[in-house]
Amino acid sequence: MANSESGQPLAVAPQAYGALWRGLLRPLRTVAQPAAAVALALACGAALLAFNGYDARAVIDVMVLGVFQDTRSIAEILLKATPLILIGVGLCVAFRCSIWNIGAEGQFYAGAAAATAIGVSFNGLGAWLYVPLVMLAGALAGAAWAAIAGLLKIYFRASEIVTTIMLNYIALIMTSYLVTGPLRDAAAAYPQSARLVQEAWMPRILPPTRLHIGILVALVLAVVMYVFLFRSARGYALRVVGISPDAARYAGISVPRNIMISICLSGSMAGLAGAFEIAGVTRRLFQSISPGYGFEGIAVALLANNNPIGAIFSGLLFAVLRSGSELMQITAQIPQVLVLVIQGIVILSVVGFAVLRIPSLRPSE
Amino acid sequence: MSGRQLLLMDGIHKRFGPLIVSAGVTLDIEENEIHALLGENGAGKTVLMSILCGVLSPDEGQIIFKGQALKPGSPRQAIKHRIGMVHQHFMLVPNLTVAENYVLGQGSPFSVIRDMKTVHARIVELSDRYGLGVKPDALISDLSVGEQQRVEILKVLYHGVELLILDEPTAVLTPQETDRLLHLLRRLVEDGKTVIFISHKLDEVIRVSDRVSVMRDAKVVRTVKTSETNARELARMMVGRDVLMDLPRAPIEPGRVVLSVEHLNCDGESGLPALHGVSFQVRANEIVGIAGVSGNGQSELALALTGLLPIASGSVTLEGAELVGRSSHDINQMPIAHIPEDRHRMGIVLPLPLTENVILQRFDKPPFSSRGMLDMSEITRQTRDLMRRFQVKASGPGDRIQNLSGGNQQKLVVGRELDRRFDFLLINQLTRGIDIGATELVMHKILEQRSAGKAILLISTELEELFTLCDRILVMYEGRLVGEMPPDRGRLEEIGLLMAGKSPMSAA
Amino acid sequence: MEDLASLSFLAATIAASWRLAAPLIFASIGEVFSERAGVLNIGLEGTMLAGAFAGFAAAFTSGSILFGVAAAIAAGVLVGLLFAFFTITIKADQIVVGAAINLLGLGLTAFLFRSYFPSAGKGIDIAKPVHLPWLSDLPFFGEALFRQNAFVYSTLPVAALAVFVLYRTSFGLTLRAVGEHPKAVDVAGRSVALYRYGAVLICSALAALGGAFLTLAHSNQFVEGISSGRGFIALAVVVFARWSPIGAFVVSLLFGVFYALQLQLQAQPVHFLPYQLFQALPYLMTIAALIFVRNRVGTPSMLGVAYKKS
Amino acid sequence: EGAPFKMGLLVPGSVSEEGWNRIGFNALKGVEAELGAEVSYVELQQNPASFEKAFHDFASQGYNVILGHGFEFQDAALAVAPEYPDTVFLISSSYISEGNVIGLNTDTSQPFYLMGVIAAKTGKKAGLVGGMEIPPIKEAFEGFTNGVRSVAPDFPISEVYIGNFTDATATKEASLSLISQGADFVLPNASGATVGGFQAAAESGENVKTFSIFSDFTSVAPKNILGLYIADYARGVIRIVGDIKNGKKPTTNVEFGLKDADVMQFTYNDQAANPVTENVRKYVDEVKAKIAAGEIKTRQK
Ligand SMILES: Nc1ncnc2c1ncn2[C@@H]1O[C@H](COP(=O)(O)OP(=O)(O)OP(=O)(O)O)[C@@H](O)[C@H]1O
Ligand SMILES: Nc1ncnc2c1ncn2[C@@H]1O[C@H](COP(=O)(O)OP(=O)(O)OP(=O)(O)O)[C@@H](O)[C@H]1O
Ligand SMILES: [Mg+2]
Ligand SMILES: [Mg+2]
Repeated sequence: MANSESGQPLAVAPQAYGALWRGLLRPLRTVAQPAAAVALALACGAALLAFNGYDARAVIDVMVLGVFQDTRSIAEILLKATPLILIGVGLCVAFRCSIWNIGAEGQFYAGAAAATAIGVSFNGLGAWLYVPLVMLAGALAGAAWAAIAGLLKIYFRASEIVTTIMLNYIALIMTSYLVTGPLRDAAAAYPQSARLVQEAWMPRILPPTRLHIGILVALVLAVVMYVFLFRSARGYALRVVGISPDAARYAGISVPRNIMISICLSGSMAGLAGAFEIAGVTRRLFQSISPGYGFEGIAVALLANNNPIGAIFSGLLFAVLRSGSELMQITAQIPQVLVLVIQGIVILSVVGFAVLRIPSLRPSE
Repeated sequence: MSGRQLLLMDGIHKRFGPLIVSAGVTLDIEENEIHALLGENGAGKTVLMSILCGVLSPDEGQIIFKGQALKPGSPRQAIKHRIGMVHQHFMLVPNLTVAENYVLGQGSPFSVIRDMKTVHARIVELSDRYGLGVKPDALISDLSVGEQQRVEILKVLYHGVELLILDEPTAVLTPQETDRLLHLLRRLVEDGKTVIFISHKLDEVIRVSDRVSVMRDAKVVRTVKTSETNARELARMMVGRDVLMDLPRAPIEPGRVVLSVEHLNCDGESGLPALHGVSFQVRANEIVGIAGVSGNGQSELALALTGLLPIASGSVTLEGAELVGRSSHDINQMPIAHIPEDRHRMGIVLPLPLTENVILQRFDKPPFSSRGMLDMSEITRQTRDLMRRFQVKASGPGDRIQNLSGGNQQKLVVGRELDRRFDFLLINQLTRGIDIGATELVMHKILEQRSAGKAILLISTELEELFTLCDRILVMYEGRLVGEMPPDRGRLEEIGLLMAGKSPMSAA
Repeated sequence: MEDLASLSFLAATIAASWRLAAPLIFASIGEVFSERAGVLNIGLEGTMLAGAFAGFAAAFTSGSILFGVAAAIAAGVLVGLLFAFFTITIKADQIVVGAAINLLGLGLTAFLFRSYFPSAGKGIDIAKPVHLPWLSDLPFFGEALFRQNAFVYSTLPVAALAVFVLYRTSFGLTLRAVGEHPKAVDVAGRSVALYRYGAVLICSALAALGGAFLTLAHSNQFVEGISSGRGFIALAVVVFARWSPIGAFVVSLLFGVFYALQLQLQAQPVHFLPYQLFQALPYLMTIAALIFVRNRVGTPSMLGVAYKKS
Repeated sequence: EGAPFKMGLLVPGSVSEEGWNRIGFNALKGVEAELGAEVSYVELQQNPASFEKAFHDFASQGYNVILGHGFEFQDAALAVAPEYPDTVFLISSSYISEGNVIGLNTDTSQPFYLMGVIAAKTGKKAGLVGGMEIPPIKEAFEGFTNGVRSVAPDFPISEVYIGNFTDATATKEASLSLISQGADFVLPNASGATVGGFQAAAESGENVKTFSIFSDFTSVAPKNILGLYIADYARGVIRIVGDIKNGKKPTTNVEFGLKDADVMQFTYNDQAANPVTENVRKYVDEVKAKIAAGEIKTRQK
């Protein structure tokens, strides 16, 4: 997953044995490294538990056996992974263009709010039309919310790091306004929107679990974004802008245009994730619809070395950790916050291992 | 030259991954000499000098300075022994003043900076003594390249050196500046110092040095007394074959007007006016040179012609089509090619492989891409081909371009640009930093383009290059064209005066 | 709405602004050091939490605020060492490691808080307002400026010291050079890595102090996630302040003003606007301010880039 | 019938904070201690997407009672409940009664009504600091306002929301800002961040009055806290869960109020600088009796 070479299509002519060797070794390495990193992180987590008087074996029990115990558990992991993968993949695109979009959380909220607004508004539309419409609404709203930061950067040179952080807060506050105001379900005591019209619900793909088509869309988009970034002309232009805006200008590649493309793409993915969360899982908008998916998505992308295919795996990994932590709390009363610690250690050990083993991963000057 | 040994670098080995850049180099330097170091691009000169001043540590070998072994890989140690280096890429911090750059790394890290007055005074004194004209409170980022060069040299003097290393110090200087520098070096030797001088310009080497060491393939192949050799022989030692020092330029009558520039005015990146009413034409089958000290508007001219700098007024037509008002994207679609001045900033994308640098402007056009997708095997094939034709030394088309020596990077850029479809070729510094073998190659390629009917504008600070290639030379000073000359070496003096802003008439 | 214009309203707002700004001032001045040396430390949030928790835990068990401050600084230094080891020694991506630090900070403090302070209902005695003779009794300024606790006052000397260190010492000069042209520093015989370690440790220690302010000098308890995004705001402050310590002080204050103002405005008895509008005010104002001060310069050019010696 | 009786708890935040989540946790611990049940809990950080799964996790492991501590769990419980007809799903602060999903409600507006009465009788201006604008908070504030109005219709009341439940610093600053605008009775209600409000009162002198809610905060502001409203939700939950254990599943939703003296304790703090006078106490007792008897409505329903 953390393999920079896959990020750069080096079509070196195949020397038969070398290629074969690489073909075998590289996947092995890409799997072995994160696996070792995760094992190390879990061991650290277990040590932390043991040191503080908890039953450390629970970590192993839950993480290794518990989370995959039945179809439902697996479906729930995929369900959790959906927003993480979508946001992570989108952020890969932004980060490759050196756009430090910290605002996926806000874009997720924007997408969720728009999907809700559309999803409660029509009747008798038919799922075949309504479902894509809701997805589109989420993606567009996410892109639009991100575009604000893009435009501020282009026209006022305002750092997107700052503006996206601010826009996160504003999106959260706006959602709070929407569910206590315009979108509020009058019948409910809780500040929440009305339930989405049933035709707008994301079709489930593994009944009776809640798993819906979102995961498939996320996987497809990850592949599409990989091809876009590393195999398409436009993706190449975007990466050049990310590495050297001066060289881009020299080559006639429009820097503002690519800034907008990358930030809007990442925003639309986060917005889409928000739409899926609403139309696929909660069916309503709440004030706190995201438990920090947008921030976790940053880690997902970075852990994947900004490679969309890698983001699939890091997204899944984070989902497993989250699921496991809930289960750990239920079965062994281990504070769920431990998952954050484990996630942190996973990231550190992944970058640690990566730097130890692949010299080319070392950031260059 | 005293004949006593000052420095011995013995059996230095250094490799970067699989690449051997020093293969048991032995170099001995005598006290009080100017020792020139010659070699092709990538021969390992800079690496060797970096090892000497502790910036890189060798894998093997030892450095003996005044009979004492130096601890390898320690810049402090080198500084303590008064070994100072003026690097090919300047080691000046742009957001600090000259004086602040000089005190950088001096004294205890926890000391309070008090005595800036004394520092200023010493800088002024030294600057006056060697006639360098360095102002202590100037911000580095406000200085021209030539000025920065002098600031660098003075920095080393300020710190007090016994052994001064200069890595291609003349690459960006005017003839007058170069003369001054060479004089300065002689004065330093008279003052008891020793100099190692790296250059690709054989005439300078012949003029100033006492001895010459030639590097080839990561080794010092020979050391000779300068008085016992000549340029032709040195070139042969470097390249391993005879080098044509003077390229034959077929007499061709210039054809139609390809590029026409009229009353061009534009502002520089700082917002101050940089070009004032510049007018000239370039015809087919013609190479027009623009001479001038760097910082007199040449960079702005090149950027303006390619749409990278907004034009305030005036007109630029290419084959009759107006360029003013078009974006750089549009201008890229026109029959124009551009070899930029600062390849690290513009010409190449350092972390990307050669393949992805070759397609920089044409990535979205056939044969590099079809229906929006890059054709990687075609790109690789073309890159290999280009590497072969322009003798680019790299481990393969997938090598990151940052791993190439400057000369090889330049050859790739030249090759890439010449492969584009163009009628007008804009060159800003063709041979900066490239060795004589490569210089011969690229000059040859440029002359081929001239014969093929292309119109070429060559901006250069290198008069030798202009004399060799151009049909006529325009001189630029403070954003104006101040004169036109035929490429006649006999009128070097005149051109030099024009470049310095003096009218040859009044000077005469 | 007449009391909006009254002097006591103004005085209270100024006093609140300074208090609200204090944690931001510590953290953002710390970040100025780190970023000036070319290290982008987005782990401020996690570091602040570490400081908030360590300060609370130490003060709770020892009963001494000074001990709490020392513990917070120690925690900050530890977090800083971790961050520095990964970003400077191992040369891992700074943003990745910063993200990990944030996760670790939030997770570890919450985990330890639960494990060892299951019901800390009591809390600690926080730093008391310092009564300055004469000054505190001034009619308007007394209330606005001079009835703060030592933590709040200390933001002034901290900012002054930061300016002094950064612009008047050899250390500061080298630090600024490290963020612009590390190789030049290397060639000058100074260790780039060492200076970056120094900068990161200063950054983390100050951020931890900012966090400790929350538990030791403002509310008397640790609450999970008590920094509530202040670490991210501090990052924004640094950019807005153009990497200057004085700027960081002023911009933090500005942010404090916006925040204090929104609380005051919300509390006005007659308004027909949704309260969320007031909550959004600080963030909207920050964006507006960015638009007005367009065309910024001063980003350390090697920000976020690891330095490789060879 | 050898299987142990098991109860699970879902909370929307951290049980380590004094406040709403702790109340649920205490109930769980009470059930464990008094009914000998096997108990477990999970914290869900206000994230609706994870609610259903948590219910499933408990129910599929054979838990008899699952308490979703907060109305936000209602939807998820309704979705899961039909699959587990033998499990009872209790939902805090909900009025639901659908099959095996039963709402439990503590009418917080009742004690807050009393606080409103006290505020109006003893002060000049009241300030309320809420976490987020959610029903339990709004209901409480509505009760407070109605209490104030029953005594002094023109008594000024300001409300501020800090927008989260973690930023104790914001609660404190909001309270200080209310005090600076003349409020002499401030009442924070922001779960984990509540404590900041008491801190603000303590720092603002003895004339600022407040009331300790849900837990005992008197040590933070001993001079300012006029009294305590302690919610012993645990007692109520233990009662209901005990019934369930004995096979008596409630058939309608349950509402606790001032009538349940074991659940809602309303007492005074005599250490306060300006303790509530006997006269006022007597008046409050009368109101309390009327509320318990259902004669006074503390809020609209
Ligand atoms: N700035 C522009 N001005 C005029 N035409 C343009 C401009 N940008 C693109 N086009 C035209 O639109 C077509 C769309 O292609 P494409 O999207 O690759 O544009 P591009 O500018 O090359 O994109 P990028 O900026 O990503 O390189 C181009 O082939 C070109 O003909
Ligand atoms: N940091 C590095 N990593 C990898 N390879 C390097 C590095 N620095 C230099 N090289 C390689 O070492 C070789 C020698 O480089 P060096 O810069 O010493 O050449 P040079 O003789 O100075 O050439 P030029 O005349 O172009 O300056 C080149 O092939 C270069 O690509
Ligand atoms: Mg293009
Ligand atoms: Mg060199």
